[in-house]
Amino acid sequence: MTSGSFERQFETLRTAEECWAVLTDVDRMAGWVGIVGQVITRTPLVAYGASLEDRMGPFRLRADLDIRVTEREVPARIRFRASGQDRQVGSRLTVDAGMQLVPNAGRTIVRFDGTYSVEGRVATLGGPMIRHKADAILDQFLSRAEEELR
Amino acid sequence: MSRIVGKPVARVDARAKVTGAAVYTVDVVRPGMVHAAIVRSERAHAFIRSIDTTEAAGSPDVIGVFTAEHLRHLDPYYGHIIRDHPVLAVDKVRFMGEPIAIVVASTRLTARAAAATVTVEYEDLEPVIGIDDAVRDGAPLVHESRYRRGTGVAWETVPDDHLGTNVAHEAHLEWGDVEAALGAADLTVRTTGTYPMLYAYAMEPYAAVAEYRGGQLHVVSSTQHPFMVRAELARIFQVPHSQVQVEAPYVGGGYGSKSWTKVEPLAAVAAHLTGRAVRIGLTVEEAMLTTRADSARVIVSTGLTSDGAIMARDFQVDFNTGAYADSSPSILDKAVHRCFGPYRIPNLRIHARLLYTNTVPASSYRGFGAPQGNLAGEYNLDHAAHKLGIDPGQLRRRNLAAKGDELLPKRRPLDADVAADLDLLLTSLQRDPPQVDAPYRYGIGFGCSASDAGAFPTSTAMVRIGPDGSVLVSSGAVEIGQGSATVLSQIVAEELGLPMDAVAIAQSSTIATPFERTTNGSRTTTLVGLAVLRAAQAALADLRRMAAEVWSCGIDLVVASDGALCGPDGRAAGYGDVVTSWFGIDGGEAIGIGIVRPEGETKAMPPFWEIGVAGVGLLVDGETGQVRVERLATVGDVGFAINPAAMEGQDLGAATQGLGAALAEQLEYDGGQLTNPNLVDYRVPRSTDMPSIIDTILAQRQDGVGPYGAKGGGEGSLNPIGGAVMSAIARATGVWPDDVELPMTPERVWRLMRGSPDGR
Amino acid sequence: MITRFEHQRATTVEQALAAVASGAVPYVGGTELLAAMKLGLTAPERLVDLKQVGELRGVRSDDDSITIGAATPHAEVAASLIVRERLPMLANVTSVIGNPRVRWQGTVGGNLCFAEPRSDLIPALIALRARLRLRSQEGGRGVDMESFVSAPFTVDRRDDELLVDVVIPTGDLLFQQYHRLQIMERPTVGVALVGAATGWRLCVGAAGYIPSWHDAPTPGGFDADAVADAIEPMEDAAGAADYKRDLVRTLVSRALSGARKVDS
Amino acid sequence: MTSPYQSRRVQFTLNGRSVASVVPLPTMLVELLRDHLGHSGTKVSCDTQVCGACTVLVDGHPVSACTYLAIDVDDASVQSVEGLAAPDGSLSPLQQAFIDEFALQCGFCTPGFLMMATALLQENASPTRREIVEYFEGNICRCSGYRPIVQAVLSAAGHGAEGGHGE
Repeated sequence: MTSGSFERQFETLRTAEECWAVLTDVDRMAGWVGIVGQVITRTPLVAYGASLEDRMGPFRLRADLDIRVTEREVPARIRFRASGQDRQVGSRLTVDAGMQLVPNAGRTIVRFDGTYSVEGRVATLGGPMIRHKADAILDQFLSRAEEELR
Repeated sequence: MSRIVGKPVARVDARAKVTGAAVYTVDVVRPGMVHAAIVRSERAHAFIRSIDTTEAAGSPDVIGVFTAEHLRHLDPYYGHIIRDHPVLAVDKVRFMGEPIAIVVASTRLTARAAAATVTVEYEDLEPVIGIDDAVRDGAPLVHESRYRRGTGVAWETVPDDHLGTNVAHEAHLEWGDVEAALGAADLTVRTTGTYPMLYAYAMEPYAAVAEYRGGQLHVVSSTQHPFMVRAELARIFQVPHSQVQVEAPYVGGGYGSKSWTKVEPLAAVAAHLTGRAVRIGLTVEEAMLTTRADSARVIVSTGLTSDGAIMARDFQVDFNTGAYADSSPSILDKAVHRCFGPYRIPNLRIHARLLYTNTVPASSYRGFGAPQGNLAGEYNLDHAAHKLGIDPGQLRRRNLAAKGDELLPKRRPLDADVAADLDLLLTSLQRDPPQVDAPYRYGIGFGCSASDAGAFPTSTAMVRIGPDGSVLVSSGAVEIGQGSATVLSQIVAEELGLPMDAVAIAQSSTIATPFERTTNGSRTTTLVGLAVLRAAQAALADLRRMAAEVWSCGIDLVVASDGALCGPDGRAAGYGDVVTSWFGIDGGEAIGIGIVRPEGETKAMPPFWEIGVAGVGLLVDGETGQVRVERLATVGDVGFAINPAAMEGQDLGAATQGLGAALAEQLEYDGGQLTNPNLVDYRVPRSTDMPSIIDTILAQRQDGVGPYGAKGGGEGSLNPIGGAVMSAIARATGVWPDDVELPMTPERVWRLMRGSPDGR
Repeated sequence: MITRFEHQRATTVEQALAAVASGAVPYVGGTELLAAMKLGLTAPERLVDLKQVGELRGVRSDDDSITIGAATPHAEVAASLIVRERLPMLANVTSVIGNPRVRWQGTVGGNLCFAEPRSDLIPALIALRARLRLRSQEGGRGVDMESFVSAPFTVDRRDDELLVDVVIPTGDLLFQQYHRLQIMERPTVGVALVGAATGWRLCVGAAGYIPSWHDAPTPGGFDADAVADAIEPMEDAAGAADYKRDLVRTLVSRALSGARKVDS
Repeated sequence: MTSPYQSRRVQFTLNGRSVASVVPLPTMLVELLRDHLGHSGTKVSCDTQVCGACTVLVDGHPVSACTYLAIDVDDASVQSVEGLAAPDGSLSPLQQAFIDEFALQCGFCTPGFLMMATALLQENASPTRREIVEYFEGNICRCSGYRPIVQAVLSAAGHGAEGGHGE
C-alpha cells in the first residue's frame, strides 16, 4: 500500500456561496484534472461515479470510481470518499477528502485536505512514483481551482 | 582408518543436477494433470462478505472453483503446534495474500486468468502490522477464537491459551537474582536489536502435486517434512496416515522454509474435489506471501564487572509472527535458549512473547530463533567491551562456558570447546589487516552462538544388501541440497566396506522409506546418520548370520573385511554370494533396521549443541555508507566432517545468508501490504557481494554423539553474522549506537555516521 | 497476467513503420515490455518484434561521430572496438546495465524509449550530447537526447514513430567518465562527466525523476552542492531524499576530482 | 471451451535437433521448453530476470527464458542444459568441474549457472576470477556462497586451483 495525505489552501475574493457553486460543479471540475474522464451524477451532493485513467509511458491505470459524499454543510464544507479498482493491474485506489470554505473578512479561505491510498500491484512497483504523481495531480487541481475562483 | 568418511567424496546427486535430469516437484507431471491457481486476499484484515466465482466458473478450461464453503465436510485447518490456519480463509482474512479460493483449470495460464476474475467483497478491519500495534491496549484481535493443539506439538513447546490478546505464545527462563546483580554491576549496557522480516528464498518456490491413486491420497511436495505433512493431511481428511502418501523428490532449497505444511492442503483439497491430479506451483511472489522468518525486537541489558565478567543478563524478546503460528511457538522457545550465548551467566532472566499480526505468517528459517537474539546479545557484548576498553575477544574468552558446563539446566552439557573455536577464528580474521585510505574505513566483527539443536531424536532407517552385493539405503530424510544423500551413503559405504557406487539411496517418501520426523535443526548427519549407521551394522549382522548358517559355523567366526565375509578355514564370499547361498536362489536380501530415539547417547537433550563462531572484516565508504565485506571466516565445530567439502559449503552458505540479512534483506510493509514481494526489491547476496577472502575452518574434535563423533552444522555459521557485521561497522565508523537494526543498508550506515534520523 | 495480443515480426524498417503506424508496440529484447506485460501493468493489443530488422542494428562510425542502431544490444555496443576506443565511457556503461542476459536481450533503443528513471544509459548519452533520429511513415526528425525524456517512462516519441538510431559526436572529446553507485537492482546514482573542446557537460541520472544536466566551460565551472540541490530525488528502496541528494553531491565531487586530476 | 489465446507454430533448433510446437502467444520460452517439449532442466525461480535460473542460449547468447516470448525463437537455435553433455553421456568440462568443485547443493540454480558459464567461456575462454564474479551478477545461488561455482569455472577454463591470473 502506498498512502499519502495532503492539506492545501488558498484565499479568494469570491464569497463562500460562489465558491461552493464552482467547487460542487462536478462536470466543470472534471475538466481540471487530466486523469478524470466522465463524471456521472447519481444523486447530486450524495453519490457520483467517475472514470479515471492515468498513463505513465506504457503503464496505464483505469478505474471506475464510486464517489460518496459522507458529510456536507452548504455552503461551508463537504467530505467524500472515492474508491475504485483496476482489475487488470490488480490495484485499488481510495481517496478520502474534504473541502472547507471559511469566510474571512470579505474573502473566503478554501481549504482541501485528505488522504489517498493505492493498494495492490501498482503499490509494489512504485510507491514514490505514485506520491510524485499524486502531488502533481493535486497541484494541477488546486491551480485550476484558484484560477477559476480568482 | 576411514576409507570414505572424512573425505570430500563427490556428491551422489551431482550428475543428475548438472545434466538437468534431477526431478524437483515443479518438474513432476502426472497423467491427466490439471493446474490450480489461488485467489488471494487483497486486504490485510477483513471479514469476507461474499465471494463471486461465477465468471471464473464459466471461464475457458475451468474445471472447478472452490472456497472454504466446499471444505465444510473436512476439518480444514492445519498448524502443527496451534491449529489456527485454515486451508482457505473462513469468514475472515488475516493477511494480504491469504488464499481465499482455488481455481482448477486444464492449464496454468487459464487457471490464473480465471482466478483473476473472482471478486470478493470485504468488510475492512483495522490491521495489526507491527509489534507495538499488536500489544497496545485495545489492539484489534487477529484471532478471536481458541484453537486446538496441532498434530506435531514440539516436545518442549506447549501452546498457551491467550484468548483475547494477540499473544500467541510466551516463554520465560530465569535463574539467580537479575535485579540485584544488575544493581551491583560496575557497568550495565543496554541494547535494542531489531531483526528484519526475512524471506528464506529457496529458489524452487512452493509446489505440490496431489492425486488419488486407488482411493489413497498421494502428494508430491517440495517439503522438508513429508511425514509431518502426511499427519496434517490425514487429520484434515480424517483418514488414517496409511491412506495418505507424501513424497519429496529433490528439493530446490529449504533452509527451514519448507518445514511443516505449506501448500500441500491446497493441492490435496483440489484433487479431492475434482478427482484429478492437480498441480499447484507458486510464483516467487506467492511464495513470499506464504511464509517468512519471524522478525524481532530484542532488548538486552548486561551487567558486568569492570574487568569484563558478566554478572547478569536480562532479555525481553518480542517476535512478530504474522497471521498464523506455524512453527513459531517452538522458534520462540528456542530463541529464549539461544539469545544469551555460550557464556557462564550467573543471573539470567528472559521473557519472550510471540505476537500475531496481519502479515505473512512466519515460520522456520535457518538458525531457528538464534539470529534474532544473537544480534542484540553479541553486539551488546562488543559495546560493553568498547565501553570497558577491553578487547572483545578477551571479554568473550573470560565468560565462555567450558566443555561440560551446563548452558541450560538439566540439559546436555556443552559438548564443544568454543574458546578454541574462537582462537581459530580470530587468528584467521586478524591476519594481514588491509591498509585503507579515506574515505574508506575498515573494521572487524565476530560473535559466538550456541544452539540446542538436533530437533528431536526420532529416526528410522533401513539398509538392504541385495543378491549382487549392492546396497540400498532407505531414509525418510530429505535431500534439500545439504548433501544428505551423499553423507548418508558415505556412512553406509564405510560401514560395509564397499565403494560409493555400490550404495544407492532412496529418500523422503512415506510409502517407500521408513519414518523420519523432520529434516531440520541440523540433525540429519548426526541423527539420521546414526540411524543409517546402525541399519548398516544390522544388515551386516544379518548377513553374518546368513553366512554362519551357510558355513555351519558360529556367527562370531564370520568377519567382514573389505566388502566380503570371511569364515573359518579360509572361507570367503562376497555379500551377494552370501545372500544367494542363504536364500538358495538368485534373489533375496539382508535387511538391517536402524533406530534412534531418546535413549542411550541420544537420551540427553539436546542431541548436540550447534556452535556458531564466525566473523567479518569490512570496509565502510565514509561518504556513501556503502559496505563491502572484505573477508569472512567461519568455524564449523562439527565434531567430525563426514564430507568436509559439503560441510564447508554449508558453512559458507549459512554465513552468506547471514550477510544478506545483515546488509540488504528485508521484507517491507507499507500499511497492510508487503511492498517488495519480488527478488528485484528483496535483494539477496550476489556473487559480486562476496568477500574476496573466505576462510571456512573446520574444528574436528570428534566430540559429537553422531557417527564418528559428528555433530550437526549448517546453521551455526549464520547466527553470529548479524551482530558481527553490526559491531564491525561500529568499529569502522567509531559510532556505537544503543539501538541497532538490520539490515545495515548504505542509507542506514550513512545515517549512523551522521547521527541523522530517517528523513522519510 | 498477459492478456490477449496480436504479434507480428518485421524484417525491414518499412514493415516496422507500417506496424507502428497501425498501432503496434515495438520491442526487441522485451526485457522491460514483457516484464511489464507479465505484471499486467501494460497490455498492448499488438506487438511488433524488431529483432530481425537488420537496418536497426549495429555500430557505424565516421570521423566525427559514432552511430548506434536502436536495436543494437548493449553487449554489442560494449564489445564494439570503435566504441571502446573512442567512447570508453559508453563501453563501460553498456557493460554494467542489468546483467549479461539483459545486455544481450536489451537494446539501446529499448532502454531509451522505455525511459526508466533509474537508467545508466540516458545520463551518459545526455552528457555525450547524443542526437536521436526517429522515423515514421510521414518522414524523419531528430531530437537532442537531453530533451527526449520529459518524465519517468515518458519520451518524445509518437506511437507511430520508431527510434532509428543514436548519433554521438566524438570529434572533440577531451574527457569522459561515468561514476555510479548501485544499491538495488538498478542504479541509485549515475554521474556522467564529458569534456569537449566546445565545453563540458555533467549529467546526473537515476537519482531524480528525470536526469538533470549542466553545462560549463571547464570542470571548475560545476559546483557539486548546486548540482545536488538542483535534483528532485526519487525516494525508493535505495534511500530517502536527503540520502540520495548527498550521494549525488559525493559522486559529483568524485567525478570532478577525477577531471581535475586529468586536467592538471 | 477453448483457450482464449491465439496460438502459433514455432519451429527451431533445440540442442542441435529441429523441433516444433504450437503455443499460445503469451507462452514464454521457458514454458515452451518445460511444458510443451518436456525439457524440464531449465528452471523458473524469480520470474523477473534477476536470478538466472531460466538461462538458455538463443543463437549463442544467454537470455532469461522466463521473459522471452516462445514465438520469438522461431528459426533460432536454442541451447539448454540438456544439450551440454555429449550424446554418449560424457559431461562437458564445465559440468565435470561443477561436480569436482562441489559447485552445487540443492541444484535448482545449477542449469542456469552452467548455461551462463558456457556463454562466458564462449565470449572469453580465459576469464579472470573477477570477470567470472561479475558475469554471475545476474545469477543467484542461495546455497553455496558462490565460491565453489566461481572456482569450477576457473577450473574448467584451465586455471585449476591457482585461481586465474589477476583479480
